[in-house]
Amino acid sequence: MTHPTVPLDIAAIRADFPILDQEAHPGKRLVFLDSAASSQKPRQVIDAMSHYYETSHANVHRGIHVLSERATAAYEGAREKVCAFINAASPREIIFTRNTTESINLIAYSWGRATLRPGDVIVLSEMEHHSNLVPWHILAEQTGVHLRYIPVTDEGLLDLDAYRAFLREEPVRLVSIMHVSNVLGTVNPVREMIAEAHAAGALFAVDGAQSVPHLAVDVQALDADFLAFSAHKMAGPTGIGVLYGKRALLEAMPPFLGGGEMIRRVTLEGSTWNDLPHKFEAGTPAIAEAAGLGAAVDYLGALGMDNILAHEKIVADYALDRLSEIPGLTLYGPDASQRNGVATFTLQDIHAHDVAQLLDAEGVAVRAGHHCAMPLHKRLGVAATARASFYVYNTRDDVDALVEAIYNARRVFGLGG
Amino acid sequence: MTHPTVPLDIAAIRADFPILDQEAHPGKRLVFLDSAASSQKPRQVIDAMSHYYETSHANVHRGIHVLSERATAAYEGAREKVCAFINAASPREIIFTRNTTESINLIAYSWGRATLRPGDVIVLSEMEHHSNLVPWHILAEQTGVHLRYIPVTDEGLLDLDAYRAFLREEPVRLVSIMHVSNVLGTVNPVREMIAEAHAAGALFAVDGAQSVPHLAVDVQALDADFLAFSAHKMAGPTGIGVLYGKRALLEAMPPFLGGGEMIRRVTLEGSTWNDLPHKFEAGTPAIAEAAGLGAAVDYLGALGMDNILAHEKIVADYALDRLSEIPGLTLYGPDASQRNGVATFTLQDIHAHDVAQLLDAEGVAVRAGHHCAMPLHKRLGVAATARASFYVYNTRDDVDALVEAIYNARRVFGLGG
Amino acid sequence: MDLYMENIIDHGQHPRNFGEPLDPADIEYEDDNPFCGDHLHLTLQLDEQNRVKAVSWQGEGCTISQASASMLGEEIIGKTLDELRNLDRQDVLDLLGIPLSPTRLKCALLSLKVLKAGVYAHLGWSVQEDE
Amino acid sequence: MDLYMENIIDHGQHPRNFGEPLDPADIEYEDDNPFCGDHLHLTLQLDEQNRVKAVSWQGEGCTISQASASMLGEEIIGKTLDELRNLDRQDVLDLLGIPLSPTRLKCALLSLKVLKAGVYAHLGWSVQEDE
Ligand SMILES: Cc1ncc(COP(=O)(O)O)c(C=O)c1O
Ligand SMILES: Cc1ncc(COP(=O)(O)O)c(C=O)c1O
Repeated sequence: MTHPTVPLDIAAIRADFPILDQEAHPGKRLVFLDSAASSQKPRQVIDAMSHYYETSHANVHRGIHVLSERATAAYEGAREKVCAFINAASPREIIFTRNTTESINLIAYSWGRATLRPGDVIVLSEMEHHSNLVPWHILAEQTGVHLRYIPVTDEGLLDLDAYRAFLREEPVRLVSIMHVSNVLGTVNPVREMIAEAHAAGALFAVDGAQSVPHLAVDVQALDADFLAFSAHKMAGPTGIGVLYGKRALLEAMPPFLGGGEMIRRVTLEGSTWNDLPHKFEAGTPAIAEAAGLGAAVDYLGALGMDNILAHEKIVADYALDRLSEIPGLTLYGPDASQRNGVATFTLQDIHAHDVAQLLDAEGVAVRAGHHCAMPLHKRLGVAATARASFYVYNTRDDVDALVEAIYNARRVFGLGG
Repeated sequence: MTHPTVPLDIAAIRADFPILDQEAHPGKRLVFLDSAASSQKPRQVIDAMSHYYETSHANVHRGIHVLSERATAAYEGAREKVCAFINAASPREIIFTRNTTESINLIAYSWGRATLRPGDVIVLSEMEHHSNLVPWHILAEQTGVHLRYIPVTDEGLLDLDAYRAFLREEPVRLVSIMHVSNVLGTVNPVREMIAEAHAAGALFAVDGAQSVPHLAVDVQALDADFLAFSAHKMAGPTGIGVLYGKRALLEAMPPFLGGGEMIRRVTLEGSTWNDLPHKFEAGTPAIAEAAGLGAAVDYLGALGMDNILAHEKIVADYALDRLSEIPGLTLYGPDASQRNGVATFTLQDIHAHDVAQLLDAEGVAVRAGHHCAMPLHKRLGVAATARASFYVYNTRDDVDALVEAIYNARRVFGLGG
Repeated sequence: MDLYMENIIDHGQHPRNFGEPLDPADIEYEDDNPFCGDHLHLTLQLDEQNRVKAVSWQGEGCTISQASASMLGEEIIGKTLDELRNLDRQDVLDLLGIPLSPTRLKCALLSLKVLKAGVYAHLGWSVQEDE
Repeated sequence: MDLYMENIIDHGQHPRNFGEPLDPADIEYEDDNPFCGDHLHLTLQLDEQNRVKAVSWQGEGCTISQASASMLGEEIIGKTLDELRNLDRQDVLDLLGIPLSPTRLKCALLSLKVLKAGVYAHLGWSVQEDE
C-alpha cells in the first residue's frame, strides 16, 4: 500500500447510494454503521442488475441465441473482472458461490474430504467467524481431523508464536484464517503467515470477507491457496460469493455439488466432470448477481482500493478517538495501526442490545451481539458487544452522530450525559 | 385442476416483461421460446429487488435497527409467500437454496449420508435432468447405495410397472423423480407414485423445476416428502431456489453447510444447531432474491396458476399441431393430454445446433442440445434436440414465428420451404 | 423514547425477586437466548393450593429480558398453575407496554419461555409447538 | 444469412475427405464436444518429408463442426508437421469466414483440437494450456 492515495469525494459517493438518503425515523437521518454485516449498494450496481433483466436475461452457456450469448457474456465477463480485481492468474480460478460461507464449505467438503486423513491438523484461530469454524467442526467430526486454534492476545492480535509452534510440531495440512477480523478490526499478517505455512508444507485459506471489500487483495502477491469472500459486503448484491483457488489445487479436487453445467458427460452409470470453473458451479448460477458483482468491482476499482482504505482509516481513527472519550465505554481490538474498519465496544451498565436499540431510535444503525464470533466473545469475556463499522460512504459526521447517540443512551439509563 | 379458468390478458402480461419488447436482430422481433431454461421477469419482480436495495437492505436476523428489521421482514415474508404458494404446513419447511440443483444436493448430502446404508436403493428415472442424477451418482459412489432407473416408454412416459417392481423387490429408501420433464413435457403421475412409494416405506422427492412455475403444486395434497425448485424458472430472480421438506424429516437431518445463522451456539469444541429453517441456511442468504421470489409468487398467484396452465396448453397444443405439419420434423414426448409446456424436435438433415442458430437469426430463441438430459437423449437415440418452451407471455403468434423460421431453415439448407 | 419507559429501566436496573435460587423449589428451570447471551434461571415455591408462593430469578442480559422477568415474577405471585399455563405472549407484552421488533421479542419472551417450560415440566407435559 | 454461406452448407452436406480411417495411419486422434454431441475422428498419412499425404475424417455433428473439418482437411494436405503446429484458431475462422458466438466456436474448433492433439501426440508433446 505504498501508492499515494487521493482523497475521495464522499458527498458524490454518498449520492450514488440511494438508501442512505432517508430518515430512519421521523426527523432522524439514517446513519448506517453496519457495513461489516452487509454493505449498501450504489445505483450503478442496482441498475446493472435491472438492466440485465430488462435486456439480456437467459440461461447461460450453450444457448444458441442472442439473449443467452449476452447473459453468458455478462456472467463470464464478471468472472474476468473479479479475476483482475484480486489478481488471480486465470478466470478459471474464480468459482462463484453464494457467499463466503459456502466458499469455505466447498473447501472443506471437496478438498478436505478428498485429502485429509485422521490425525491431520487444520489450524484456525480463536477470532474466526463461525463460517470459518463450523465447516471445520463438521469436517473434523466426520473425518477425525484435528483442529488447533491460534489464541488471541490481550492486544487483540493472533499469537504468532503459538502459530509457529503448531506448524513446527503438528502435521498441519491447512491453515484457514480471517484476513481482517469482523469484531476487532485486526488486520492479520496473512502474507507472512502464508509463507510460514508453505514452508511447513501446509496450504493456506484466507477468509477475505472483511478484507476484499476494504483493501487491495492480490492473491498472487499473498501466495494464498484459497480466498473466500462475499459480494454483499463489497457494494455488490446478495446471493453471490467467490472462492478463489489456485488452479492446480482446484483441478485436483473432486466436485462438490452435482448437477447441470458441472459435468462433461452423464450416463446412467456415472458422470465425468467439466473443466474449471464449471466443475464447481452446479445448476443455473446467480447470473444477474454476477453482473451486479462485476459492476461493484468496477465501482470500487474506479474509486481505487487504496483510496477507499485511506478514507476508511480517517473515519475509523476518528471514531476510535471520539469513542474512547466516552465514560464507561470499553473498546476492543488492537491499536489503530493494526486495524481496519470497525469499532467494537461495550458500555458499562447498558447491555449491547439496549445500546443498539437506543442508537437505532436516533437513526444510528449498529450491530449488537456476538457477530458470529462466539468463541472470540468468550475470550473477551463478554456475551455481546456493539459494533459500528465503516465503509467508503461513511463520514466523520456519522461518527459524531454515533457518539451523540451513545451519550443519549447514557442519559436514558440515568448514567449522565 | 377442476376449477374453471379465466382467459388471461396476454398483451397486458407481455407489457409487464420489459425484455420481450425488443428486436433480437435488426428487423427481427424477439420471440423468446426458451423459458424452460430460464423464464423472463416481470417489472414487478425487477422493481421489488431494486426497491429493496434502495430502501431496505441490511443483513437479516438479529440486527437491531430499522433496516435490518425491514430486510428480515422482506426475507421471512418471502418464505411465508412461498409456503402458501405450495401449501406447505409451515414456513419452517421452506429452505432457501441457490437453485433446484443445490436443493437436491442438500437432500443427498444431509439426508442421504445420514440415513442410507450400503445396499439401500434410490429410484430415479431415465428421463431425469442431470441435477437429479449426478448428486445421486456422487452419493452412490461414496456410500455404496444402489441406483435404479425407471425406463422411459416409447410414448415418452415412465414405465410404471418397472417402478412398481423396484418398490416390490428392492430395499427402496427414496424415489426422486421430476414432476414435469424438461425435454418431453411429460407430466408424471407423482401423486400416485408418491402413494405407492409410501406404501413401500420409501420417501419421495419431487424435482419441481418444471412444474412449480407452470401448475399449482400442493405439497400436502401430493404428500411429497421433498420438493425442489428454482425461482429463475418461475418469473423470479437467479440466485435463489427452494427446498421444501416435511418438518419431521428436516428436523431429523444433520445440517449441510456450516457457518453463521445455522448455529445456536459455537465453541471451539463444536456447535449446536439452530432451529428450522435456519439450520440449513448458512451464511448471509440471498435476501434481495428472496424479495424477488416473493414478488414472483405474488405475480403468478394473481394471474392464477390454473389460468397460466390453461393458457400454456393452448399455445403448446397449437405448437404441436403446427410443428407436426413440417416435413422431416420429429416431435418427442407423449400426446398432448399428458404433457405440458415444451415442444422438443429434430429436423431431418439439419443438426439441432444449426436449427437453433438459424432460428436465432430470425429472432426466435430456442434451446438446442441435450438439455442436461444426456441419458434421455441416449434413450431417444439422438445426440441433440431443439426445444421450444412456453410460458405465460407466449402467444400463438410466437408459434407462427417459430414455424416460419423452421421453414426458412429448411430453405437455407436446400430442403425446400 | 417510548421503548425505554422509566418503569422498564427501573425493572431492568432493580429487578424484583432476583437473587439466589429458592431451596427447596417446587419448580425450577433455566434457559437462554444464545444469540443475545440473555440467560434466566427461575425457581418457584407453591403453596398447598398450588399457588405461587415465592419466585426467584437469576440471570443476565439486556434490559428487556431482565425487566420482563422482573415484571412477570411480580405478576405471577398468588397465581395457580392453571393460570400460569394460560399466560401468553400478549400478557408479557402488555406488562412491558412497548412495541418490540421481532429480534427484541425474543429477549422479552425468554422469561415466559422459562416459566412455562418449568410449569410444564412440573406437570409432566411437553411444551407446545411455537408456543 | 451470413452464417450459413453456401460453401459452409456445401462442406457440411458434402464433407471432403470423409470416410473410413486410413490404414495404416501415421497420426490418429478422436475427440468430441459432449455438450453438443459433435464428434470427430481423424487419421493422417505422412510422406517421407513429414508432409501430410492423405487425410481422413469420420464424425457427426452440426454443420459448423463438420464443415470446419472438411475445410481444414483440404487445407492441410501437403503441409509439414511444423506448419500444422502453427495453425491456430484464426486460421480455422478464416476458412469458415463467418462470425461465431462463443458456443459455436467450440463446434468450429473441434477439428483443430483433434488435429493438434493428434500431431502433438505423434511428436510426444502435450497440448498447451487453453490452446
Ligand atoms: C427438470 C429440471 N430439474 C432440474 C433443473 C435444474 O435447475 P437449476 O439449474 O435451476 O438448478 C432443471 C433446469 O434446467 C430442470 O428442468
Ligand atoms: C470474517 C467473516 N467471515 C465470514 C463471514 C460470512 O460471510 P457470509 O455471511 O457472506 O457468508 C463474515 C460475515 O459476516 C465475516 O465477517
